[in-house]
Amino acid sequence: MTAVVATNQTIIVVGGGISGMTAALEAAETGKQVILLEKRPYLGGRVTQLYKYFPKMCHPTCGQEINQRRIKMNKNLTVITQAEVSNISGGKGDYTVSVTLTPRYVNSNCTACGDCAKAATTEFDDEFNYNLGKRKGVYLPNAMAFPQQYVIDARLIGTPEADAAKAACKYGAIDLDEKEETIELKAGAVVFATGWKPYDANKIQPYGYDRFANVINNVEFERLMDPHGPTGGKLLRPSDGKEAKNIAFIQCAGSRDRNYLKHCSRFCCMASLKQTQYVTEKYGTDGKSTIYYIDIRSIDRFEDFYRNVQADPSVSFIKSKVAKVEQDKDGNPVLHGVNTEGYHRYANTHDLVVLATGMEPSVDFKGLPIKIAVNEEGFIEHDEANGGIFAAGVAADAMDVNRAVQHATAAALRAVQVVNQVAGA
Amino acid sequence: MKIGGYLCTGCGIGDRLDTKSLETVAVREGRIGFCKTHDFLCSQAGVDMINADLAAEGDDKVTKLVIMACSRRAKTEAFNFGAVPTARVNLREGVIWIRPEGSEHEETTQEMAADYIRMGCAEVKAMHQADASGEQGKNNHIMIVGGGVTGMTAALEASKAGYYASIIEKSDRLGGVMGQLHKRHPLRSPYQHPQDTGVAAMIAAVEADDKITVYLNSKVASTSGAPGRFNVTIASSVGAGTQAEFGAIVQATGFTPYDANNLPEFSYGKSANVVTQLELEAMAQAAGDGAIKRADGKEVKNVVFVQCAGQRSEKEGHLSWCSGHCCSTSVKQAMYFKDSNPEIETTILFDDLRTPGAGGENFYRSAQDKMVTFRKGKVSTVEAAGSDLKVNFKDLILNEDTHMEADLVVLATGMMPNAGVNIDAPKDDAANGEVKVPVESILNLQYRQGPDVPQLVNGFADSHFICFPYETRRTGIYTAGPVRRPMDGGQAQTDAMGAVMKAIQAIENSAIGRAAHPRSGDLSFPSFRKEGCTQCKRCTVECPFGAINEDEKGYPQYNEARCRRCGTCMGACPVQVISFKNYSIETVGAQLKAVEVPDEYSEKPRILVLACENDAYPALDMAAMKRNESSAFIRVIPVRCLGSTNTIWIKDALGSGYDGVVMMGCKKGVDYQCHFVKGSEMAHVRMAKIGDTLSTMNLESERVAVHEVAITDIDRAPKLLDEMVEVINRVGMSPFKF
Amino acid sequence: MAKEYSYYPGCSSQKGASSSNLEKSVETLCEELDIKLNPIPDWNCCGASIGYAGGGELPRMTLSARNIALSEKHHPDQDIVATCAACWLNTREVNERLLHNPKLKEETNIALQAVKLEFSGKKKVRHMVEVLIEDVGYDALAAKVKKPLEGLKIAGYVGCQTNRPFGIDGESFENPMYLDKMVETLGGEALTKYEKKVACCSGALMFSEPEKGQALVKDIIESAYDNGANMIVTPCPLCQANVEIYQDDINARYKTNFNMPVMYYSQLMDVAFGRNAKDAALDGNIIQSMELRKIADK
Amino acid sequence: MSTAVNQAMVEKYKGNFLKEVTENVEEGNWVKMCMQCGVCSGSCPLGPHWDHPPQEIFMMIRANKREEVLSSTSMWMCTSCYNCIARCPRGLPITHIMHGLAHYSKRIGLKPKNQPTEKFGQMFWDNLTKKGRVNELKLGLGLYFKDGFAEGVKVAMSKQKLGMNMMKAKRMSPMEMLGGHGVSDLAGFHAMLKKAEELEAARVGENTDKK
Repeated sequence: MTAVVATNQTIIVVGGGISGMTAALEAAETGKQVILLEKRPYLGGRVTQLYKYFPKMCHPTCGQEINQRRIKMNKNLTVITQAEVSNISGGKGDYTVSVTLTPRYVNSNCTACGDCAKAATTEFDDEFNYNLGKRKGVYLPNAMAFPQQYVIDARLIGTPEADAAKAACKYGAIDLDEKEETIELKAGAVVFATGWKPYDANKIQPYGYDRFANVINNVEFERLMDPHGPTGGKLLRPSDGKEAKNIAFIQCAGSRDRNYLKHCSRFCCMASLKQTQYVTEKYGTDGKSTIYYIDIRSIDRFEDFYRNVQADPSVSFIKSKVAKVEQDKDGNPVLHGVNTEGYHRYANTHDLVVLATGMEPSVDFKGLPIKIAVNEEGFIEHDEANGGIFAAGVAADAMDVNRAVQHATAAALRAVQVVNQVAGA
Repeated sequence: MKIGGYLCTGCGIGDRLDTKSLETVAVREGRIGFCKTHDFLCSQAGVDMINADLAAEGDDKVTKLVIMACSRRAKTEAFNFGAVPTARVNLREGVIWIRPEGSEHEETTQEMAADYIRMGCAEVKAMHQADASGEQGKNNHIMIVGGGVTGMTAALEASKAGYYASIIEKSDRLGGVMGQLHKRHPLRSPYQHPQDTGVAAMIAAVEADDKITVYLNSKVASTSGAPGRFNVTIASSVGAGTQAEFGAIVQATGFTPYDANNLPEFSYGKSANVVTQLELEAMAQAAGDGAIKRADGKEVKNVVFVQCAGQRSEKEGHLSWCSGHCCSTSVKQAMYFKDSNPEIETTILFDDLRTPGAGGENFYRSAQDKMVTFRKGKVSTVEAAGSDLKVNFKDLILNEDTHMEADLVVLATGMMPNAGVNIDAPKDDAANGEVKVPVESILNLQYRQGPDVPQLVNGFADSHFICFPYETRRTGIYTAGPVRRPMDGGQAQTDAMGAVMKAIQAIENSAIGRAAHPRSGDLSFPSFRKEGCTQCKRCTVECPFGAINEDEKGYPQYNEARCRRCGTCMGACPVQVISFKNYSIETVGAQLKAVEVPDEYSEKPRILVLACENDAYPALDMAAMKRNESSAFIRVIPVRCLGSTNTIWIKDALGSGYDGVVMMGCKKGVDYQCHFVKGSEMAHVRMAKIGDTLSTMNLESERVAVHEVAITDIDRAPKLLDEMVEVINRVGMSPFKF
Repeated sequence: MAKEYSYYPGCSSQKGASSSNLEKSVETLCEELDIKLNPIPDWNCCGASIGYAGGGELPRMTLSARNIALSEKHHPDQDIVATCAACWLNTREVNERLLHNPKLKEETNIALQAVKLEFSGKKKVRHMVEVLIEDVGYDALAAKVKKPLEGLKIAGYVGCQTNRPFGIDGESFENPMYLDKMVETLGGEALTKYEKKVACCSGALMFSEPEKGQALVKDIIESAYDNGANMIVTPCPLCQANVEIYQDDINARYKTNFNMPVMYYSQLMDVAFGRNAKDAALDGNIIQSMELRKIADK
Repeated sequence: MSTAVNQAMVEKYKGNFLKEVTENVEEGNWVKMCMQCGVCSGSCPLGPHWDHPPQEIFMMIRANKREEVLSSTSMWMCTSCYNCIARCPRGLPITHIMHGLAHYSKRIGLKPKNQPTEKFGQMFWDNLTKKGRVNELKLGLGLYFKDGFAEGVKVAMSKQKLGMNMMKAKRMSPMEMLGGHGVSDLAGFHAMLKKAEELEAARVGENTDKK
C-alpha cells in the first residue's frame, strides 16, 4: 500500500463515485498517471445504490461494469479504497496530499470465496441499504464491489468472531493487525469528486421522517426495488411489510427551502418521475403514484419522459408543497395540504411516502486545510485562485448522473492541463 | 509455441471436482503443452509461476495460456498477461457455485468442468496475439466546427492543454449567439445579477493564441479518414479553400432559434412589439444600460414574457422539448428592465418555472426581490390592438381565464440543433408529398453511413448513454453545446471542455492504435479475407460506428481508428471472412465444437449459451455469487456483443447435436442498453431469420431463444436457462447427435 | 443566591384574571427554585395576537417596546421573562423586528419619547420554560422532586406560541419534547405520541368564532383521551383556558363527555416538589384532577 | 376618511396592487417573494374557513384583485398559530402579512361587514388602550353585546355557567367592573400611542402624496 508512486505529474482524484471514476479514467486513458482515492471500501459511490437511471430506465451497474473493467485494464490508474484526504499543502503543479487509510483487515489475497463470512455471525446495519437491512460484520459490501475483496467491520476487531473469520481463510487474506496509516502523495492537480449526501430528512419535521416508519426518502426507495436489496426487490413498506401500492412522492423535501437547503437539487423531479415508473413496473394499473410538486423541472429532453409519465393513468400530479404528514391508526401516512391550482384542500391517505430529498455536498469544503472558493450552498466554485484543485460532478453543484459525468470529463481536462504544463515546463 | 494450462484447486474447486481427471482432459483432449495445478493460483506465487513459464527460453517458453480457475471478472488484474492470448476457464462461478453439492450431481458437474476446459483449450488455440493497428499517426490538431462560445471555449481549453485547434466558423465573426446577448446569467455566487458575456475578451484570447487558427466564412466541405488522420477540406465563401489534417473533431455548431413566425397566435410578425428573447437581447444591447425602446421608439413600460412559446407542446409545428435556459433567460431579461427602472412592469407567465441548481434558484429569488412578477399561467393568444398588446391566458392558480395589457411581449421560443443531416431519417420523405428544404451537412463525412453524426431524439446529436455522455457513434468526433442537447452558455462551456478531453484522448489512443471506449486499450482490430468476400456490404451497413467504407468494387475498407471492436461486422458476414486475431469465428466455433455431446439417450442435453460479456455474463456471474443454481447442461460462451454472433455458430451447434441455443444480449430499441448501440438489435434481426435454417434441419424453432438480459437479472437469467431445459424436456432431444 | 429576572406578567396573570392560577403556581415554583421575578414597573399590555384590528404596526410595536424600555431602565442586567405565550412572543418578536428594521426602531423611539423612554434592544426576551430548561436544567428539577407524579398519564399540549416561530431549546416545531421531558422529570408518564401536541386551540378566535374554535379544541381533547391521558398539561394560558373552560359547550355541541383536566406545567412541578394544592393553585382549575390532588394532599 | 384614503391609494397605484401592498401593508414587502408552493394554505388550522388561503391571496395581489382581497374575510381567520411562518420555504412572515392586510383593509374602509374577529379585535384594542392593560371582564361582556343588546343578553345567559366557573376559580373578578388594573402613567401611555398612530398615519399620507 505504501508503495504508491506519485509525482507532480500525477493527478489525484478524491472520491470514487461515478464522477471520480470518470475523471480518473478519462485522464488515465489519455496516458496520465492517476490515483483514485475512495473513502468507502468499494468504488461506484451512490449510483451503485440506485435501481435504475432516468430517462432510459437502465441499470447503473451496467455502466459500472464497464468502468470497473476499464479500471482493471488500465495500468496508469491506481485505486486506493478506505482512503481519506487529511491534508493538502503546496500549490498548482506541486501538491502534497496526506491520505489516511483505514484498515480493511483483508488484503489482496482475498479471492472472495466467502469462507470468512460463513464464520461470522454478528449483524450490523447495512450502510449499502441505507440501514434498511442487516449485513454481517464480515462482508462483501455489494455484488459488484470493486475491489472484489471482503471487509471486516472494525467493531469486530478483538472479538473471537474476527479470529474465527481469520481462521476460516485459507489464503492468508485476513490481517487483523492492520492499523490506520497516513501516506503522503505528490500531485500536480487534485480533483474533488466527493459527491453528495441526501439531505437529512429528520430535519424536515412536518413530514415525520423521524416519527413515521412509512415515510422514507428517495434513495431508500431505490433500495426497495433492487433485487439485491433488503426486500429482494419488493416494494414492502417498513412498518408492517405490506406491499406499498399507493405511493406519494413529496418534491422539494428539503430543497428550495430556506429552512433546509436553499438550492434546487435539480435531479429530484426526474428521480420521482422515474420512481413512479417503478410502481407501474411492479403493479401496472393496480399501483398508484401521486407527485406533490411546486414546479416539475424535467429540463431539456427529459420533458419527453415527463410527458410519458403524465400519460400513465396510475400517476397523478398535485401542485402543492405538502404542509404536513400525519399517521392514521393503521400506520398509513396522511398528507395534508392545498392543491394550489384552483385551491383544493386535501387529506390524502397513502401506503408509503417517499420524500424527494435533495443533495448536499458530502464534504465541508470550507473546512479543507487549503483555501478554495466555496459558494453559500457549500459547493466548490471554479476559480483561477483554486490553482490546481478542481471539482468534478456534484462537488460543484447539484446535478444528475449524466451531467456529473460531463462535468467530470471537463474536470479531467482541467487536471490534464495542469500536468501537461508541469511536463512541458 | 507452447500452451500452458494452469488449474487452480482453491476456493473449493479442488474439493468439488476431480482435478486429476481435469488435468488429463486438458492435456489429452485439450492437447495443450501441460497442465499445472496450484492451490492458490491468483496468489503472487501462482502468478509468478505463470510469468516464469512465459519468460522461459526455447522449448519451455509458453506463449498462450489457459487459466482454469474463476470467472474472467474475478482476479482480472492478477491474470492480466498483456497481449498473451489467454483463455479463462470459469470453474468457480461457472460450475461449482451454480451446482448443488451431493453425489447425485457429481457426474454432471464434473462433465461441465471438463467441457469448459476443453472449450478453453480449443479457444486459445484459435487465438492469436493482437498487435496494434497498423494505421497509427499522431496529429495534435483538433478541428472545432463552430465559433460560438462553445467552440471558442473548446479551442482555448485545448490550447491550454498543449494541443492545436482550428475553428471553422461559417459566419464572418466569432461569438455565435452569446455574442448577440446583452448580458448572460450569473456564473458565480450569489447569482443575483446578469453579468457581462465575456465574449469580447474570449475573441481577443482566441486571436492572441498562436495554437489557434480561425477560419471565418468557412464550412467543412469534406471530412475523410479517421481519428489521428482526419483529412478535411475547408471551403471558404470569400476565398480559396484549404486542405488540412486533424487528429480529432469537436462539433460545436450550436442551435438555430425556433422560427416564431410559426406562432401567429401570439401575433408574432403581426405586431412589431411581439419579439423573441433573442430579439430582446438586441434591443437591450442597443439601449445599453438605458431605457429599452420598442421599434416605434417608445420606452417599454409594461413587458410580459411568455414562457414555453411553441415548446413543451405537442402541437403541430411546435417543439416537444424544453429548451432549459429560457426560464433563466426571461428572469435575466426582466432584470434588464427592472435594473434600468424599477417602475417598469415585468411579468413572467410560466407553467413550471425551471431554474435549477444553486445558481438558478438564487437568480429566481433575486428577480422576485426586484419585483418581477411571476404568474403560473398558460397563454392562449396575444392580441395586437394598435401598438399595444393584450395577452390572454389562463391563470392556473386562480383558475380563471384572464388577460393582461402589455406594450411589449417577449416570446421564450426554443432551441433547434444545428446537427446537419439526419442520417437515420427514412428516405421516403419526399414520397409523402412534403417538400423539405434539404438540410446542409455540417461535416460532410465521407463515411458509408452518411455525412453527419447520428442524431438521437428531436434532432439533437446527443449520446444515448447516461454514464458515457460523449459516446457519439463516430469515434474521434465529439459534439458539444446546444447541438447536443438544449442548454445554457455555462453548461455549454463545461460541455466544450468534456468534448475536448475526449478529443485529446482520441488523439492519444489512435496514435498507439488502441481502441476507444468501451473496449479502451484493446489492440485487436477486425480484418477480412478478401478472397472469400462476396461484396455483400452487410458489414459496412451494419457497423454501428461507421467504421467501414467500401471501395469502388464494393469491398470493405476498414478504418481501425474508427472501430470500437465490437465484432458486429464479424457477426454480419455471411461467408465468415471477418475476424479479430483474438476473437473470431474460430475462437467461438472451436469452443462449441469442443464440448462433448452425450448421445440422445443419455438424458443429458447440451445447451449453448452465448452471453454478452458486458451485462448477461456479469448477471450470470453475480447469480453464481449469490449461489443461484443453474442447469448442469448449459455451456456458456461470453461474446463481445451479441451483435458479433454469426449464425454459423448456431448452425454448427445445432448440427453437432446441441439441443438448444440461448442468446443473451442487452436491451434493444429506443432505450437500448447495448454498449455497441446496434449490436443486440442486429443479433435479434439475424436470429429472427434462423427459423428457416431450423426448419430445413427439421428442428423446432423453440430450440433457439434470444433474450434481452440486464446486468441486474441475477434471478431471471438462470430461470431463462431453466426454461430452455423445459423446452427440451418437452420437444425432446436433438436428433443430431453422432 | 437567587437568580433574578425582569418579569413581564401580562394582563391575564393579574389577580382575578383568567390565568391567575398560572401566576400563583409560578410564584410557588420560583420559591422552590430560588428564582426571583422582578415585575417590570408599570408594564402595559403587549397587544396580544388580536391587537392588529385596531392597532397598526407601529402602535403595536410601541406597546412591547415600552415594556422592554422599562425593563432596560429598571432591570438593566436581567433578562426579560414572561410566563404567558403571547406576552413572550410579542415582546420577543418586537425586540427582533425593531433590531432588524432601523426605520421602525427609529419611529418607535420617537413615540417612546412621550414616556421618556428609549428602546435599545439589548435585552434577551425569554419564556419561563426556557429559564427552567436552560438556567435550572432537567437534572436540578429532578433533584427537587419529592412526590413523583406516579401513575399520571399526561398529554403534553405545547400549542402554538410557546413553540412557533421561535421554539424552545432548539426543539422541533412539529414535535417538541420539552413538556414530555418535564413530565418524565417529575415522575409522570409522558404520552409522547399525542398527535395534537402542537395543534392550534384557535387562540383569540375562540371569542369571535366559538364554533370554529371549539371544533379545534374538541380534537385536542379527543386525542388526549385516545392516548389514555389523565390530564393535559400546557405552558400557555390561552391554550389552558380554551381547552379547559369550553368543555361543557363542546359536550353539548358534540354529545361528548369530556371532563379533561388541563394543568400548567408549573402546577405539576409545585405538586411534585411537595407543595400543597393551594400553593399549586389547583383551585384555580375548573376541572379538577383528583389524581393530582391526591398526590398534592399526600 | 377611510374612503378618501382608499381613493388616494387607487389613484396612486393605478392597478399595481402588489406595489401598494409592498409599500403600505405591514411586512407587505415580502409578498413578492412567494413562489406559490401553498404550504401556508395547507398549514392553517382554520384553513377550511378561508375563502382564499394566504398563498392564493398573494397570487390575487399580483393579479390586482384589490377589492376582492381587502374585502375578504380570509385574513380575519388567522389564529396567529405561526404554522405558516414556520414552514414557509421563502421565509415570508405570513402571519404578520395577514394581520397587516386585515388592518390595512380596515384602515382604508374595505373591511368585510360584520366580521366577528374584526369587531372583537377592535374591542380588544380599545379595551387595552384605555387603561394600558386588558380588562377581561369588560372585554368578555363587550363581546357578548357586540351584536346588540338582545343578542347580548342571550349570549350572556348561555355563558352564565362558564362565568360562574371562572369566578369560582378566582379567574374572573366582578371587581374589574369598578376600574380594575391599569398602567399608572396613563397620560404618557396615551401620548405614546397617539404619537405612534400619528407617525403611522403620516406614513400612509406621505405615500399618498408621493407621485
